[in-house]
Amino acid sequence: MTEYLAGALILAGLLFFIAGSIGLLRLPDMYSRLHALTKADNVGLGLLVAGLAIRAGDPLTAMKLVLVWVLVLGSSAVSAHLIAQRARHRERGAWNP
Amino acid sequence: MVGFLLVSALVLAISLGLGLVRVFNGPSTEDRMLAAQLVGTTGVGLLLLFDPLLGMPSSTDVALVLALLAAVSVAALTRRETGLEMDHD
Amino acid sequence: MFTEQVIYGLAGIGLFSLGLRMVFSAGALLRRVLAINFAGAGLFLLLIAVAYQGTGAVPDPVPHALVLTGIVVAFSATALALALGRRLRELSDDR
Amino acid sequence: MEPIVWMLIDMLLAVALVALGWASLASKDSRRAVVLFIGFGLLLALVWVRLRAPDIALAEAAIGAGLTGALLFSALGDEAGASPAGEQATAPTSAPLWHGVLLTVLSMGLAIVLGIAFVYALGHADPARLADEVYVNLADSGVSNPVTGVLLNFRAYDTLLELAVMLAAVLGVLALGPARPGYPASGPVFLALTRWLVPLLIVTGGYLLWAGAHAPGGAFQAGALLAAAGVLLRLAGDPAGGLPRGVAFRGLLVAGVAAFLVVGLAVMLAGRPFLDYPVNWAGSLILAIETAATFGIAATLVTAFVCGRPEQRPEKHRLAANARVQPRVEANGGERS
Repeated sequence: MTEYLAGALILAGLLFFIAGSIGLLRLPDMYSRLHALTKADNVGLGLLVAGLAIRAGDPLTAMKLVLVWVLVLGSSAVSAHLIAQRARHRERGAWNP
Repeated sequence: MVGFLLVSALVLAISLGLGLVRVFNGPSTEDRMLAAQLVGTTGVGLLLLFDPLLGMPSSTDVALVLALLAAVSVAALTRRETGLEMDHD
Repeated sequence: MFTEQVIYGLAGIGLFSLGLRMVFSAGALLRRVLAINFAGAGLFLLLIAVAYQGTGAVPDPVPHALVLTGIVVAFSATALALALGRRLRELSDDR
Repeated sequence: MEPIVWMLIDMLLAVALVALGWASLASKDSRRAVVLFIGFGLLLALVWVRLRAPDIALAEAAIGAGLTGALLFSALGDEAGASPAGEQATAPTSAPLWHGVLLTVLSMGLAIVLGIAFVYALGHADPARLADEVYVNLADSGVSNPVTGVLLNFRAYDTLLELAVMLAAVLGVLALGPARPGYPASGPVFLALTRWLVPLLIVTGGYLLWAGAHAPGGAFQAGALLAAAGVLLRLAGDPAGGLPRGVAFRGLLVAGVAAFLVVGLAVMLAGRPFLDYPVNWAGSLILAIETAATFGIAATLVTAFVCGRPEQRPEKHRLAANARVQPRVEANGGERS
């Protein structure tokens, strides 16, 4: 039973990864690509981590996997912010609220 | 199950290859760096699959290090040293 | 002989020759520093492909140790090359 | 079925590696070249795991994919926004065409010869390998990770000299002039990430240092992670990147080489050859050397990124460093990039 659950989660994760990559290739401009893929690949990794954690069945490994996911979430959110800021800065000058 | 994981790894590798196309094509540096981020995340996923596939628990450690370092190069790209142009406000 | 060994070994040789070719080309300093790094990475890949003994066996740890220190030394050498380039630019700006 | 799927994955990764190298070296735009190099480092880390070299993969993930990218991007700043003019200023006058053609032919010939030699050598491998020596003697080395055993025991001379090479490189960097200017204090978003990542990097570095005795890890990987923490601190506004100043800085730089020499000479006092540890002591001595080397390597790598001595900083930067402790977002007009 857990095997199937893990498999289904991993499969769903793969779909998100593929969706992210296709979005990266197909979407028209940088901001929409940023919007789409920072969600897609993080959800994809989350589902993959969930599937692998269930499969491993060992709480220590599961915790390490979740830690990897949380780190990727944080880094990718900040990276997306920095990249969008740089692009905006280049296009319209410094931002002074 | 191992066969399923292996095919999953192939799918992730293909997804990674698709992401690389955007790294090649850009057009802007931001586009490339964004795509490199996706390649990094996909690479982390691939490493997590390598752990059970190759029987190497240290593969997850490598994924952890990649995740820890993911933001460093993006930050180095986007932050500018004082005294350089673009920094005068 | 394993398939992956051959694939990655040949890729390493390709990268090594490519990097070596570009080191000697007339280009910006940064490009040549990158070329040395690619050539080095290709050589590392070749070494580790030779050390590989298949999925079920332990590989030869001696090349692993060499490459491990090589990566760290390559970073330091890259930093030195870039610092030299920076100094060179400062000197030519002064003139 | 399984071997074919693995072969497809391997082919994909290998082709991507060569394509990234090619495209990076062929690009006119320096930023493109650097981003492609970062992608290359990421893929290489995967390949190291695939080839059962997790020790190298850890170092590559930290250095190849992270620190080198940061170093190259900071050097790009010198080229004034990497303008084409800056590129041409450093490029010598173009060589004659036959020059390039000859080089290409020569390097392709080299690749073919090496390729044939490689495949031939794989088919005629000598069954007696140095690796067997390592595994036979590993029990006496004080550690159970063979790579650490080679680095810190069987070939400790090599590692000592490699640390000396790193030290020489960074002394060269120090001799070449003042440090690069620091970065302005960062905005709240990046600062928040730094506050999370720096402690985690230190903890993970400590874990890898400790694990290095029996699992993949060790001084080089731990040092690279500590260095990444320093690089993050510098990017967030601390011009010294967490490095101390004065005597403490110099002490850290030479820590690895010094620990090696002290241990090597101490075992000589006990009547043994240089760096030939007594079996009972080997584990502790290796851990002691590795701990010192971790700090030494980290300091060396951060100094290479700072590109100079950390104490040389104008007053302006001191303010930025204070802002790190108490982020003054209003005073800085928000996040600046």
